[in-house]
This record gives sequence, structure tokens and C-alpha cells, in this order.
Amino acid sequence: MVQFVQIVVNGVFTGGVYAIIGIGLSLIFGVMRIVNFAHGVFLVVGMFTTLFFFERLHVDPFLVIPLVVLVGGLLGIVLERFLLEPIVRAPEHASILMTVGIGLVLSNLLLFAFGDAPQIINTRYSTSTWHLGPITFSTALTIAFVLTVVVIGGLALILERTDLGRSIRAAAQNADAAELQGINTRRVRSLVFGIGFALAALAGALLLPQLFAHPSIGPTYTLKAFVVTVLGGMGNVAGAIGGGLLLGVTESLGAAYVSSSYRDAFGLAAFLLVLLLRPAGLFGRSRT
Amino acid sequence: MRRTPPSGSHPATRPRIGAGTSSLTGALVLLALLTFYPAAFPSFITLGVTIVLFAAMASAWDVLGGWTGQLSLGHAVFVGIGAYTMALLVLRNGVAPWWGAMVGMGASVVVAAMWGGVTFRLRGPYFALASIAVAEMTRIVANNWARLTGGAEGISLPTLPLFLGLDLFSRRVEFYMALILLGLALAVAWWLQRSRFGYHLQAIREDEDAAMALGINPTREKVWAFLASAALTSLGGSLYGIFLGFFEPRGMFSLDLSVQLALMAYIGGAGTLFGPLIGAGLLVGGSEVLRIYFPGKSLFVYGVLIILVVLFAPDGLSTAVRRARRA
Amino acid sequence: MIQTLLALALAFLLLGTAGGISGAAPASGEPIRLGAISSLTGSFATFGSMERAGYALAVDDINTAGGINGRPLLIDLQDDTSNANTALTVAEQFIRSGVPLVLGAYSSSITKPLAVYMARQRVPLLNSNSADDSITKPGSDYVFRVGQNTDAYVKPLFGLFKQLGGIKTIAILVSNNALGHSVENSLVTQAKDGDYQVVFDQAYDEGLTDFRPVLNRIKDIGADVLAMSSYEADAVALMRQIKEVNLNAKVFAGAGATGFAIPSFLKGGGEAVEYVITSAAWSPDVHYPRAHELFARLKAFMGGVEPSYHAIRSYAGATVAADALRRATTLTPEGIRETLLATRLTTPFGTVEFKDFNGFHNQNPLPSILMQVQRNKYITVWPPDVAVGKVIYPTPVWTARK
Amino acid sequence: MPEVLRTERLTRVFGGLVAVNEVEFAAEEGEIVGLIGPNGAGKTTFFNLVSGALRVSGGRIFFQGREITHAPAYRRAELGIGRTFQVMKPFPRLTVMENVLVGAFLRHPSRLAAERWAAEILKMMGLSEFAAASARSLTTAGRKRLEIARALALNPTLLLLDEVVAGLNPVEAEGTVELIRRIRDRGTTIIMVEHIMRVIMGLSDRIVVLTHGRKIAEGTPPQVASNPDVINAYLGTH
Repeated sequence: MVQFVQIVVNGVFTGGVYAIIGIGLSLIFGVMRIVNFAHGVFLVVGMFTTLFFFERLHVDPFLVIPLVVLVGGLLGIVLERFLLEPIVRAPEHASILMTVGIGLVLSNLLLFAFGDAPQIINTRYSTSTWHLGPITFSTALTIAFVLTVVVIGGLALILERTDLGRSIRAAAQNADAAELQGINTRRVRSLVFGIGFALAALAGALLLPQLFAHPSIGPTYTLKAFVVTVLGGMGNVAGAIGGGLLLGVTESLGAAYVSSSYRDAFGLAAFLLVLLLRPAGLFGRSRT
Repeated sequence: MRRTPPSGSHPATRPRIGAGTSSLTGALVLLALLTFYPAAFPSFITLGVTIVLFAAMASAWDVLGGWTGQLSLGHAVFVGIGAYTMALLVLRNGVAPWWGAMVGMGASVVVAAMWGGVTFRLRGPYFALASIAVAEMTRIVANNWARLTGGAEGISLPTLPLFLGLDLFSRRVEFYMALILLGLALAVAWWLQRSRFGYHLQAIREDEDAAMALGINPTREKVWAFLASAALTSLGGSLYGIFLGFFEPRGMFSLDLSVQLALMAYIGGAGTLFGPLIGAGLLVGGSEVLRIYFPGKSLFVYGVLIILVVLFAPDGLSTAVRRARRA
Repeated sequence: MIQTLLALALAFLLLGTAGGISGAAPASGEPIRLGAISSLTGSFATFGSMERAGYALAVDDINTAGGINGRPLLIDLQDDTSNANTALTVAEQFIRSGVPLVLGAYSSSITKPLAVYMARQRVPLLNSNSADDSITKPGSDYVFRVGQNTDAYVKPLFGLFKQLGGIKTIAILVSNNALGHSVENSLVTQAKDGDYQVVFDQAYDEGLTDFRPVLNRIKDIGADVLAMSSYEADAVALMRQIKEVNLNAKVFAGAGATGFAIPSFLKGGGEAVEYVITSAAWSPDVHYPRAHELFARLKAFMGGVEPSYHAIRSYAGATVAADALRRATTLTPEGIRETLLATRLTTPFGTVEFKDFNGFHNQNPLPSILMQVQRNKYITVWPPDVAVGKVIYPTPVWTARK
Repeated sequence: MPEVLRTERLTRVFGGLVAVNEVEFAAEEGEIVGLIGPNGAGKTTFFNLVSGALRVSGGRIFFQGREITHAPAYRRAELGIGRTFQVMKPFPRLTVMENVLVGAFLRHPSRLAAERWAAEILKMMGLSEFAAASARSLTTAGRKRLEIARALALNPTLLLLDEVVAGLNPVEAEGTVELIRRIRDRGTTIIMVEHIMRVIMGLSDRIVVLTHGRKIAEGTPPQVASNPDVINAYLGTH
């Protein structure tokens, strides 16, 4: 029983990080209708930005998060302005191709800048733990989880309470109608892509102390983000949280009790089922 | 997601109907020219096989992706089924590879029928995402089901019987087999360009609701397109398996391979006769050039090229060229 | 379009002159050209740069020492971009241009199709660094391997277990790829032969790596040895999480070398990797001639990056090739193949010869060594004749460590 | 006159909103029936239910006496129901000729016959000179005609026209009205939704009025025009 709880707890904590990977993707899809194939690469950009500050300035990875988020946000806005805005009316495959191209370019730029060896950083809490009764918690994962909750809460507040948030939600529901109401959807798209990139970069910063950074690891994360987003409902930000947690717990339980070599398949199977049976996601209302 | 229509109408300079004959001539001339390739470039037959084979598979992908507008990012499944079915039947049952390829084609068609039947109710990006999921799951199963597939360590084809007296491992033979397959794929594309079925597919691609209002059953037509696409891709996969001589699930069922086929078609021009061929030539041949001229930077340049094509020739290069010629 | 075609044609002409490695040297006259294929870009590029260093220094040394009977050696190193299709394309060009021997490739997944092709073309392939057993088992008359195969990586572990005593159960956790499964097979077979009980045996999917659920399972089951095989960074993540979930074993073993036996394992793992025992192809502290000196030169060549054993094996591979060229009566593929069979050469990497044994064909029977991480350094602990330190056993439990 | 279309208590619910509420409707062969009502009255939803683009929530639909309540859209097109879309849906990458050809293939499987039939339709619609132009290059008026042409290519028994006149200039509008008459004269039954009262009053043999999904009136144009409920419904919403 203790072991079961331990495994579920691990799943929930990992799921928190999955959620933050998925939210950015979901937001971008919701507003821009773009399936962002570069999302995992954005995360890796966040990892390397963190690594850069950590190695050059010797600052704790968690302390440079504001900087990383800022860099991610700016990069996102620039990319959107110059590469995605021009094709906003093109058919959907154009945006998919574009993000594939952006991903290739970014990951190769990282390769030139940082080399091809996997980068691992060693912090005080990379392997430290704390305990609650018989249950063990990873310190790094805990900090990541807490920050995730804070950021998601903040994002929810922005979306619910601010004019910007209202503009984003309006644009997500119906871009043409939002335009008629005087919302500058062009600006909203740029901001949303910036926020999406920033969230992915944040996830990278959170993961760096426990995992490793490599320029070509991006697609693995992209796939995870897809699964999270579909489970939660494409474009449904709140759903992405549920999707992330669900994926984390499913994988943990599957890997522990069924077989670790099918771990990724459990998430994918859930993904496919949800796509077919509830295309609006597990936590969404059907729109049709 | 809709394109804003340019205002003002102009009578076209040349009708599209009846253009079929000239494109047919073009295709035949091209195939005839390609038959001289091995003699002209004897040191680059391997490269030629890769280009022609990928052109054939990209054309096969295009039946579903370009003509029908259903973006599949899981076609590696059929490459894998084609290669594995052929190889396993050769290795375990001593079945000749050409019969193995036929069985593989059958298996691919069955898989496509189930896959399409279940996921064609999804539209747009949802279908694409589902195709990724199907392909990744297939890869994971192939990787782990060692008893069936030989597992992650892959399988190799040490010997093959002669095919009509020809050594299938000879690059020349492989080149001409790939060329025949390309011819077949081009024939299908040519037929799609002008047949009732082809117009049904294009109508579905352009607007599914409007197509339905014109008496077209989209699911049925999409499934047929998928079957044809899967069958051709599977044949390509069997040949690719022979070409490699050794393969593993990680490569044969990879998302990378699926994305490559789609990229080739889109960059050359999806839903056009020569688009996938141009795309394959450019991407496979181009990356060989890039490998030499930009050592270590080829993938970067490749990414830049994709971005440029999307920005400046969003309907693919062949369409852009045709438009430039008309203007 | 026409420009692209022109560029293509031009590239064809230029190919073959790109990437040649030849040292300025006493040897003069028409150089003898060999082909080499490695992954200089793409996912295996880390190892490609190691191979490049090994080949470059070897060519330097060979040509300084008079080349091939007076003629300089040229190794034409071409990038396969970590892609099998490209490797095959390059191989064809090598063969058509009359190269009598090809060296390479790095990854087993590229070497295997390459080996199939070379054997059919009847041109010998000399491989240094691919580990998969199946490359030389059953292998072919045209494929020779300098480096150790996975069986050889696993074997010394069981030698050590026997000497240490008190080991009965083994848990196996490997990456879900060709290398992982190859190591897994060797482990299972050799455990059975030695009457050890395999109590857990699973593969994990690479990539985003949360090993905690599996590690908790292993902790639950309990095993004397946890034997693992991983590429690069997974190895560090694995050891960190083992520490985190407080999983103890008498021996933590990196059974497939690779990720457990490279410098970044020490750097990234810190205290979490202390006491880990890993098989390795080579270590700079072994007693082979010029081993220390070569290590230092390789490090300098790579701009201070610590070379892994892959660089040394590529060096040995090029040395073996040169030796065969010197002895060959005709510089044809067939001539070289026959001389390779009679190779017996001592290199800084160890003795190289090509033998047939246990189903292997043209395989160098050199055993691999075992190293233990002690005070964040690799210390060679096995086999006894080359060991420079004593193994610390059993591994202290996590809570007893500082 | 035989009955072409009949609905019984036809109902469609979106979430909590009843868009079409127990509508009883009938059209006879050769009739032009006008369907009017304020914005959001459920006219387009009614078309979508009849053409099969939407599933019904309740009630039944009969076409030429045969129940088609649950038949998919393409089946209804095969049976002889043609429609245009209020939000026009041309096939933009195809030429004008090809757009019509897609519909023509339904009755003429051979390409030659289909082309001949499509050319005839184009001529009738005055689109012949644009045959080889791409559909996306047409003006709004051209596209509206293309919508009708494509539907006509099916050789439909019943044609549903959704705002094919609105948005045209007076000359274009007059032309389209004339066309609609000609189509009816060939024996095709027409149900049309139109906001321009002058057009619909002039064309229709009979008019049905919907508000809030309910049928509130039915009759000849003069009868409907003087119906107090109708006047109230229109004035009440503005």
C-alpha cells in the first residue's frame, strides 16, 4: 500500500511538470489553431538558457527562472511576428511545417552554441529528498511542482481577471468576433505565442536539475505535450492540468505494475481513446 | 484558417481540363530519362535508389495527404509493415520476397482500413495527432514484441532468392524496382488528377461539408484513398527493407520517417503530380549536397529551407513555379 | 531547379576530396586512401568526434613513422549524419572509387546495414566501436571488429562476482534499444551459466526518464546486483533516482559500458555515482604501451575534452588497417581481407587479433575491463593483471554515506 | 401536386437553446417556398437539418414520401436534395468548371458526360467564361452563382437556396432572381431563405415564417405580409 501511494505521488509530481509543458501548447492551439511541433524544442531552449546562467553566472537554476521566462517570451513574440504571422491565413499544414522548421533551426542553433554532449548539472537538491511518513519526495521535483502550481494559478488569474486575459479568451473562442469587438487579435497572437514559449522554457528550467539537456531531445517532449493537451482538451488550459496529472499517474502505475518498456504506450493509448471518444478532452465541454 | 479571396475575377489563360495529356507526357519522359541514371552516375546509384524510392513513397503518402487533404504523420507504419512482413516471411517461412511484399501490402491495407475506419471521423489536426499516436504505438509494440519482430535489435536479410534471374541486392536492380514503383505512384496520381474518384478526394480536401452536399460519402472515399496510399507505401517499405538489408523498429516505424514523407510532398507541392518527386529529389539529394558543403550544418540549413518554402511557396515549389510561369 | 542540379553535380565531383585526414609526414609519394564513415553530425555526433580524433592521431603517427612502406596513408572520413541511408551512399562511393577497406561506423544501427552491404560488395569493413553482438555473430568474412562486443562487456562482471562471493540475485534494467537488449541477452545467458537468479528483468523507454516507479519495484523485490545499460545521460538520471528512492544493492553495475563509462557520468552524477562498477573497453591507467601518452595527446587534440575509449579504439582500428596494408601483397579488397585475418598487433588499446569463437567470426577476443568509481574517479579493478586498485565491496548503503 | 418535402415536429436543440422547435413544413413539386424570419430564427438550422448537415434532435423528415430523418447528407444529395451554403464553400483550389464537375459526376459517372453536363450548367448560370478560372478568384456574385451551379449539377428535385441574393448589387440580384425562376420552370422545387423582402415576396409561391425556432405563420406572400403575428415578430425584434 505504501508503495502504491509512493508510486501515485511520484506520478502526480511528474504530472505537474507534464501539465506545464502541455499548457503552453494548449494555449497556442486554442488561440492560434497551430499544432506547435517545436514545443519540445522551446523547452530545451529553456534548459540551455538556464544552463547558461548556471554555468556562467553560477546562479541557482531556480533563481534564474524569471530571466529564462523573459527570454522565452521574447523569443516567442519574435518568432510569431516574423514567421507565423505571415502565414496566419494559410492552410493548417503550413503552420505545422513552419513549426517543424523552427524546431530544426532552434535545436541546431543550440547544437552550435553548446555542443552535442548531453549536459547534466549537479545541484544540492538534484538527489536530495524529504519524507512524509513512509513516503519519500524528491526535493527538486517538489520545488518544480510548487512552482508549477504557482505559475498555473497566476496564469489562471491573468486569463480570468485582466483585460489581456479576456482578449485571449475572446480570441480563442472566435477570432473574427473578437476582431469586431475591437480586440487586436494580431497582438493577442504574438503574446500568446510568447506566453506559450515562456511556459515551455519554464518547464525546461524546472526539469534541468533532475534530467539532462541535449539539443536533440526536443521531439520527445513535444510528443508528451501532445498527449497532455489531447487528454485535457486541445485549447483547454485548465484541462491541461488534469491531462498532465493523468498522464503522470498513468505512466507511473503502468511502468511499475505492468511493464516499463510499454510506459510511453500507456499515455498514447489514453491519448488515442480520448481523441476518438471525447475529442474535446476529458475535462472539456463538447463544442458542437 | 480560410484564405481571403483576392477580389476581381479574371478569365484563365488556359483551361486545366485536358491538361492531363501534357502532364502524362511529362511523366513518361521523366521516367524514360531516369532509366539512364544508373549508367550516367554509376557511383551514385545508392543515392538514386534513395531518391526514387522516397519519391515513390512520398507520392503514395500524397494520395491521402495531398489529394485527400488528410494529414497523416504515421505513414512509417506502412513502411515498417512492408519491410517487416517481407523480411519475416523470407527468414522464417522461406517465402520469396515478392510474395512477402504482396502479403505486406495486404496487411497494410487491413491496418489502414481499421485505422481509417476508426479515425476518419476526426478532422484537421486531430486526425494528424491520432496518426502520430497510432504510429508511435506500433513502434513501441514492434520494439517490444521480440518474438514476432526480433525486437529492438532488428533483423537482417542475409540472402534472397533471385527475382526473374535478378539479384535483388544489386543497387541497379533496386533502382529499377524503385522506378517501377514510382511509375505506379505517378500513374495513380495522374489518374487522380482527372478521374471522378480523384475529384471526390479533392472536393473532400477543399471542403468536406460541401463535398457531402454533392453526394460524396467522405468516410468511404477517404478510406479508399487510405487503402491505396497504404498499399503503395507498403510496397516501398518492402523495397526499402531489401535496400537496407538490416533494419530495426526504431528506424522503420519512426516519427521522423513519417514526417519526412509529408515534408517531401509539401515542399514539392502536395496534391500535384510531380510535387512529391520534386520534394524527394530536393530533400534527399539536397541533404547530400548540404552534407558536403555545410558539414555539420546540414540539418540547420534544412530547417531554414523549410521555413523559406512555407513563407514564400506555401503550396509547394511545383505550384509556385507553375504560378510564376503563368504570371 | 537547374541550379540545384548543378550544385548536385558539382558536389559529386568534389566528394572524395572532402574530409581527408593525412598528416604532413616523412612518407611521400602517391597516398594510399582508405574510407572511413562516422557520425560527425546528428544524434551520435559526440562519439563521431571521438572517432575523428582517434583516426587523425593514428594517421599522424603512421605517416611520421614512414607511412605504408614509404607511401603516406590517407583516411577519407565522411559524415553519415547519423543516418544509415547516408552511410550506404558514402560506402558505395568509396567502393566505386577503389578504396580497398572501409573503417566504421559508430552506431550498431548504422554498422549493421553497412556490414550487410560491404559483405555483398566483398570489400572488408573494419569496425572499431559498435558493440552489438550480431555484427560478428554470425558476422561475415568481410567484417572485422576491433572493439569488444556486448558479451565481452558482461563477462568480466561475472568473473568479479565469483571472486567477491555472496552474490545470488541480479536485477536487470536496460534501455529499450538494440544495445540495451543485446546487453540484457548477455546478462541473462551468463547469469544462467553461473547459477545466478535473475529476479527482475525489464527495459525502459528512453527519453523523458522518470525511473522512480521501476526503481521502487526493484527495491521491493530486492537484489544483490542491479545491472544496467544506458546511453549517456540516462545513466546519471538513473543513479540519481536510485539514490533518491534509497534503493540499495551490493553492486551497481553498468554492464554495457557506454553511458556508465564516459567522463560526463562522473561530472554529472557526483556523489550519486560513487562505487558504481562499470565495464569499459579501456582506461588510461591500463598497462599497455603508450596508453598514457596517447590519452594525453587525444585530450589535447580535442581541445581539452576528455576522450572516451571510443577515440582509443578508433586509433587502434586505423593502426590495424595500416598494419594490414603494410603486410598486404596486393592492395585489393581481397588482399587486405586475407592479411587482416593474420593480424596480431599490440596497440595502446590492447592486443588486436581476429578470431572465430563461440559463434563469433573475425572478432577481437580482447576482454573488457571493469572500473569502479572511487572518489569521483574511474579506478580499474578487473581483471587482476591490469587492475590498479581494489574493489570496494559491498557498496555502502545510501544512509551510511556521508 | 405531389409532395416533395415534409417535416413532422422537426426539432433541434443546441445545449439549452431550441433552435428549431417542432416545425411542421411541407413543399410541393414545382413550388418556390420562401422561408423568412428575424436573425437567429432557425432558418439556416432548418436547412442544415433537411440537407443532413446536422442531426435532428426530434421529429421526422420525409422526402418524396420516403423517410430520410437519419440519412447522411451525401445520401440525401443522391436522392435529389441540392443546397447552397450561406457561408459560401467553393473548392478554392479547383477551377470553376471542376467545382461544378464534382457535382455533375453524381448523375454522370463518365467524365465526358459529366463535363458536357457541367458545361451546360455553367452556360445557364452565365459562368462559362470563367470555367478555367480558379474558384478563389471569383467575386462574391460569381461565387454565389457557383454555389447554385454546383447544386444544380446534381440535377436536384429539391433545391435549398440560402441567401443567394443578399449582398449582390441590384443588377446582379435581378439576374439571380431570373435564374431562380428558370430553375423552377425546369420543375425543380425550391425552398429559399432570403432577407431581402422584395425578392422573396416577388418570387415565392408560399411563405413560411419562423421566429425562435417556431413556425408562426404560413401562406401566400400577401397573407403573410398582413399577418399581425409576423409584423409583431419583425417589429418586436428591431
